[in-house]
Amino acid sequence: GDTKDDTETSASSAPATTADGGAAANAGGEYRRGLKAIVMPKQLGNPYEELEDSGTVEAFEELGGEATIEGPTDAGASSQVPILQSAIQKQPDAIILAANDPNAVAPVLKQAIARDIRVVTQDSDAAPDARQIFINQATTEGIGEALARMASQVTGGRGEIAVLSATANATNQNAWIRVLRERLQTPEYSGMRLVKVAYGDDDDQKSFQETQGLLSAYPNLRAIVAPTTVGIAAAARYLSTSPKKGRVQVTGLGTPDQMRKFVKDGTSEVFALWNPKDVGYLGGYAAAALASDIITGAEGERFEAGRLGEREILANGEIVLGPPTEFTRENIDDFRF
Amino acid sequence: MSTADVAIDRRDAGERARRLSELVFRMRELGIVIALLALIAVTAILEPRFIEWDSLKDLARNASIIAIIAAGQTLVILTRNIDLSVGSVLGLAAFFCGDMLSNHNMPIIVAIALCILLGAMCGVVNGVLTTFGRVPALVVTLGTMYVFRGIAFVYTDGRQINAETLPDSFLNIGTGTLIGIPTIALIAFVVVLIVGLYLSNYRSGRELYAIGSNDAAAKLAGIRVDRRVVGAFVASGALAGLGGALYAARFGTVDATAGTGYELTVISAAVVGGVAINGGVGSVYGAAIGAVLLGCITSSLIVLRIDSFWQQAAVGALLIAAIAFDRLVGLRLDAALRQRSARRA
Amino acid sequence: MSNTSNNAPEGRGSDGGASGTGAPPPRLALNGASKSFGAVHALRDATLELYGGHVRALLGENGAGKSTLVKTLAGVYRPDQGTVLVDGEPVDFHGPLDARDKGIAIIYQEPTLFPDLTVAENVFMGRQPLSAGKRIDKGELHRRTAELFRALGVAIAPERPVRGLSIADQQLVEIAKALSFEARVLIMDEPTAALSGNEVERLFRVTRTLREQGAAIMFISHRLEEIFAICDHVTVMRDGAVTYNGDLEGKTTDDLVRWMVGRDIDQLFPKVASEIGKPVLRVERLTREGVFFDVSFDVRAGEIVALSGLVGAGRSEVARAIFGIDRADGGHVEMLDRKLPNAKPTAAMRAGIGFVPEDRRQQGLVMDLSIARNATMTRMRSLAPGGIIRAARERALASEWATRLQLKYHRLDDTVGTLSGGNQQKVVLAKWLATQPRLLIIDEPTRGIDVGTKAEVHRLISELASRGLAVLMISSELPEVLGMADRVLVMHEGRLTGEFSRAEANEENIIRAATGQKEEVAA
Amino acid sequence: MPELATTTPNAGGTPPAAPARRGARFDPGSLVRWETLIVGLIVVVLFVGSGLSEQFFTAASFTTGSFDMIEVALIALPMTLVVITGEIDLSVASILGLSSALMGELWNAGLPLELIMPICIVMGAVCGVFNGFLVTQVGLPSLAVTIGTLGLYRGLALVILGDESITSFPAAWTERAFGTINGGWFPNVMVIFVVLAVLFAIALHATPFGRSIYAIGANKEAARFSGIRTKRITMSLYVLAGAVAALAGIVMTLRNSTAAANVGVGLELTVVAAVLLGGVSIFGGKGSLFGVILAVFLLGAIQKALLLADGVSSYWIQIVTGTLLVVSVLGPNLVVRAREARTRATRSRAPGAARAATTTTKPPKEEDR
Ligand SMILES: Nc1ncnc2c1ncn2[C@@H]1O[C@H](COP(=O)(O)OP(=O)(O)OP(=O)(O)O)[C@@H](O)[C@H]1O
Ligand SMILES: Nc1ncnc2c1ncn2[C@@H]1O[C@H](COP(=O)(O)OP(=O)(O)OP(=O)(O)O)[C@@H](O)[C@H]1O
Ligand SMILES: [Mg+2]
Ligand SMILES: [Mg+2]
Repeated sequence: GDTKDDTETSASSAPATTADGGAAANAGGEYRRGLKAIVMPKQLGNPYEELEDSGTVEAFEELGGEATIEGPTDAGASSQVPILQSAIQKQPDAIILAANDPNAVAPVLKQAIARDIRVVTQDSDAAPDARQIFINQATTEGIGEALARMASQVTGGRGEIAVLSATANATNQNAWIRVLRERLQTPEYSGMRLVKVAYGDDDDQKSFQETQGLLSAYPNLRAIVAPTTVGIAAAARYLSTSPKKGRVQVTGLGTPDQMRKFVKDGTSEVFALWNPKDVGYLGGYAAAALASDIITGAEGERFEAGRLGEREILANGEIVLGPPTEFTRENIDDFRF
Repeated sequence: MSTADVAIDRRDAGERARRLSELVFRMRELGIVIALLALIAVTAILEPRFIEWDSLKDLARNASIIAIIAAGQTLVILTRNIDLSVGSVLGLAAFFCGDMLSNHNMPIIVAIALCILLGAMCGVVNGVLTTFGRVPALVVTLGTMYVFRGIAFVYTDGRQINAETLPDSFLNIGTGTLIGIPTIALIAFVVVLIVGLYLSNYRSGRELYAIGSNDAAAKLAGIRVDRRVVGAFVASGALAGLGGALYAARFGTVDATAGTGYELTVISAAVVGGVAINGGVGSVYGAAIGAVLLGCITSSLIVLRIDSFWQQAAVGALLIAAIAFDRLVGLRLDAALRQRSARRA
Repeated sequence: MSNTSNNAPEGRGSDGGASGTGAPPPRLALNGASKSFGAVHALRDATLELYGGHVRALLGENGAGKSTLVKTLAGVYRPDQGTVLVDGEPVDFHGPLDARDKGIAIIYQEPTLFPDLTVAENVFMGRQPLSAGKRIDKGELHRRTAELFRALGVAIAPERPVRGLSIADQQLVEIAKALSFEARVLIMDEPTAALSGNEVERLFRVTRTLREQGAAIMFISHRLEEIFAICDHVTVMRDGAVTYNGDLEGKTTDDLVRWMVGRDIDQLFPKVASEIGKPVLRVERLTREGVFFDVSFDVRAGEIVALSGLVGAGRSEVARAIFGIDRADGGHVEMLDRKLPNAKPTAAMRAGIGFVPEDRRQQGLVMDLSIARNATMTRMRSLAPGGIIRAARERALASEWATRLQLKYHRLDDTVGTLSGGNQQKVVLAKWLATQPRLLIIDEPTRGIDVGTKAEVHRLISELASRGLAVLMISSELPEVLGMADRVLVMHEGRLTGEFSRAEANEENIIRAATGQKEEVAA
Repeated sequence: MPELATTTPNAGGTPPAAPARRGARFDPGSLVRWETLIVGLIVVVLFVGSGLSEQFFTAASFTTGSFDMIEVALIALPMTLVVITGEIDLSVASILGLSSALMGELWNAGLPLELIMPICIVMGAVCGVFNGFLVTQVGLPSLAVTIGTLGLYRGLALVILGDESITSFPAAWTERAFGTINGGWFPNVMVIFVVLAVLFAIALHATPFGRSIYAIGANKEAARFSGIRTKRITMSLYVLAGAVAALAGIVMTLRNSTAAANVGVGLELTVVAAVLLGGVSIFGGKGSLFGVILAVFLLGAIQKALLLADGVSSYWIQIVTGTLLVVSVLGPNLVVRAREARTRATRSRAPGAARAATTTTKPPKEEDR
């Protein structure tokens, strides 16, 4: 689009707004066609991320635009930076990314905004003033709540539980765990006690060993809550063949494909996840809307998000996909991803 | 004194030196065994469950894959080469195995065999580049480490293998037991045993030591150095391939990043186990024990509820301690040998 | 064979007359072989024949091409021209293995051992005795090795790792290895270079036995007395070409030397008289556990002190300790009345000590670096006013010493590896003389150096002494010791067992002290 | 392995002349100098890159490209010296991480950056001292040692900072690290590199210190017998490597305005790749700093080209880097092979090795007695 011409920017306010400051140029108007976007996963080859990005790509195809996937080969805090820098050079209309580290990418993203590229984060946020919209798969609150609820469901509301998280400084995992902790203070869940947060580094071997460790270190453990797809799969896999199977339950966030086996064999009664594809899809539409100046990222603005219907921007540029789906033996076969 | 006395004096001097050197060479493994037992003991005292049968089985399982690959790595290191590509080979093979089993429902045996073959082919590349290409092994395998991993990315293309799609009989290899012992550990045991016997009892095995010890002399002794070195790399690759298959069997979930960074763990295991990084010295048993020790450290830190941040530091420190210990023993030996040569007239 | 002029037809004796008559062809022969390394013509149209039941000496200066010839016969090199013949049949060796299969056993000049493996494995590598299922029969392996050593009259434990063996012991292992072949042809490239008298004698005994058994033997050495002791025929080389080929009978040292160097050598040890000054080096009760024990002596300005003894007596180690390469466990070293810190070569250098070590390739030179860089290595600081090295000064210094020592080289930028042994030794000397030392320690100054160069080196040393330099010379060659030294110290098993003035020193009392038969001579 | 040592094509980078046994196989004169080869490669990449994207041949590419490579470039300088002495240091990336972690921790503790940065660099130097001590004093093989400290230092980084990532660094500094010389195309951080590069080049190629480094790499024992302080020099190189790695950690931290324990994981291998690609022999004794700097530039150009090319996934960077690394050494060897095949000199390999065996192969273990 012709957005490339105007270069005056303000890249400091939180959340960052587009060039023409306040009101959207063609609010409620049509999506521009031929938009070019770059989608960046935390790490290439991570199946969850790939699903998400395929959603974004789909969105842009629907809008007659094009989104290309580019990403780092490792999930290191700053490994996205070089790729972002080159992405900026290509002057796309928008960049949609899942940040490995909220701040490591911030300076580059600010540059992008300064170069009048629309920046949307999805699934894992960057510093608010470094992006215009954040697609939250579900509110941090919502997920924390869901984790607590599922934990109490599988433990019958009482006993020791442990968390098996991803890397030690994964933004959203830490946020969810914080909320989970808060919830456990409330009378409703006071029966449960969080004894340990272990980090599997999203590595199978490590997650395995951490699971073993939890099981042998905490004999009275009732449930392992893994808010990461790698962690939950590893925990379930280990538990499914361990004598403790049945006494200890696994729950958390995982993809149906990974977990189907373990839901069916009773290792995990219930776990949850939003549809990653939808996250990406929504991100794609939000980015397109920004790039078409339909929205600026200000609170209260609304836009049509294809099959997801109309969406509204909440405080500091967040858009929430909705409550996560909970998968159980009953419904899991309806989902394939 | 007459030549006769001299001869006698020399004989028992030789005797002493022999006993000493033998002891020292046994100590190479001895030291690490002691370290291992000490670690287990300490952990067990603080947390008795650590030595429950189940938990021991897990320890064995955790070490198995590393031990198998370390066995191959030992062969390579003995020839004063190094194979940094094992981690990538493992990743490639692991996904290949999963892919064959879940998407092409191939017989398990065949799939595993193909994994080994795949690994072996990677080994051939490394070996040929090192010997006939005369490219230092560190350079070659540093390169192929990148390349094989890249190929894995291209091949998997973001897909993932899930336990659900893998046959249970296959998954059981990773988690099940045979006559009460974890199957995967049995496999590792057999592999290590075979490699060990080969190294100590067969000409070609000894020749690997010779090459690592002084490869110019090896050539003059008519040893087919290139052939042997290629052989070592092929074995290392093949075992990494087997490791890949077992990885898939054990974890059920495999994507392109499987086994990233294994190369350093494997080399650490070998070196901790007393395999000299510059060739000619060490045994595959030591390497295997090294693998077990590394696994135990991680587990015991977790069991002892020590912040897992300490784990990496601990492993690093141990590695250094191990080679330092080995070095000191070596110095002792040299000194002793010097003493006796001095006595000869 | 143009230049193999005046020689009587090969091998009278059991093999009958030369080729032509129906006599058996030579076991192993080299015919008109040439071999060059880049610019260097190591072999030119060389021809020689080895007959069963005879020992042939191969003589020649350093760099004459002896080792190259050996390696050609061994299949290590393939000649650029010419052929190798076994039993008269031309063969084309594709590597050492082929030669070995033809029953050719070689002792190479550089030891080719596996330090990490046991002595027994070193001897039988690749040919270990096998038991059922192709497994190695360790018992048998050690038994056979022990046998070999018994034949050689040495007792090195077969199960002992080679690492840590003295050079002498290593050489003996090499010999055992060669003998283990029951070879039809045995070629020995300077096997005695590091051996002591009785060890050499044992080697000769074994060699003679082999000759009786009809093996064809070739023997290389720079010690002519050894040649006369054991050889029937002799081949002399100069600059890669054969200059004499025939019987040894009736030949004198002078003949051989003339063929080797192409001129007569007036006198081997041109000792220049020089007046002795006051002590420069004083060694006080120096001790290194297990190697040598309270060694005390001094060296005066203008004096050449020889440190004699059998190989393995610990002389080199004393020198290393004085220069600070090894740490001394007791005692101390004084240079010009100032105590030297323990184990600090740099301090020793600054105090005015120069050290020419015994092993040129390993310790004396950096083979991959140029002649110039090696020659100036000890003087880099002075070449670099303000920390930046001036290339001009470097060249100047290097070429100055090259000419002073009459170094034979192509370009100063060639790597020292291209020089022959003798000239390499000169570079080492240059490197140390360039530091204008007050004391020069020379370990085996002429080990593996040919007669011609030897004389030069000796002349140089005594010349330096006459100019007031103090010299500590370690040598295993008695003639050299007697010819050069003002004073002779003798070591035995790490202890000083004798001290003799030039006047009282003679073969007999030195040997007695060296073998420990005479206790603490008045010192 | 010795015969490899004698055949690495890196003779090109060797002042002053190639050894005889190499001479016996090929004279470097007839082979283009190694640096020239790399320059050629760079030119090729520049052309191809411009073909792939019009964005490639721009100042912006240089600016961002230097940001991508700056840490590698910095660490490659001391690493070159280390490798020329025949040693290696794989712990640099972990020191970088440790420095970043320490920086974050101290900043949390409220120290001023002006004080923190020197502390970090000293810390890096101390890490280097530890490496150097184990290698020179205890006499352990550097590969094993630094694989160990690679784990150790990274572990300490995690212990210090754990899961946190500190980000509240003052804009003044982060802007500086992220900025360019008066807003132009030349990044400020590159100034550090240029200065260091010049210093290192002089030290290596024109001073007794540098000469000693080559001597040590070619034959440690002979160097010691010539009164060169082999241990002290090796030690000093590890200290340099540690300090520069820590400096790189500071740069990276400010550049991303993020201090985290896990930054720069795996960087060490990229650095080593750059050094080897630069024509330094892994066996020591040969190589030039200039070649390495060119190699870093080459890697940066390739990475940039692939990133800018549309639809080229970034794991191709790995594939290309890996292949290049191998081919860079393999190619010349094949040339040599071909030439040998023609001459009958083929057989002269063994002695080269035989002699190398006494010099280039692993140093006799007694040496540290
Ligand atoms: N390569 C070696 N490795 C280990 N120890 C050695 C080695 N060479 C010599 N030694 C030891 O050092 C001591 C003296 O050795 P060396 O043979 O150098 O003495 P030497 O009197 O200098 O004899 P020479 O100088 O004639 O060789 C002996 O105890 C010997 O065992
Ligand atoms: N591999 C090689 N590469 C280059 N030049 C070599 C090589 N081997 C030998 N030369 C050269 O060939 C010539 C003959 O060397 P050779 O070793 O045969 O001499 P030699 O008679 O054995 O001397 P010495 O008595 O010192 O052993 C010397 O000038 C030597 O420098
Ligand atoms: Mg010779
Ligand atoms: Mg000596």
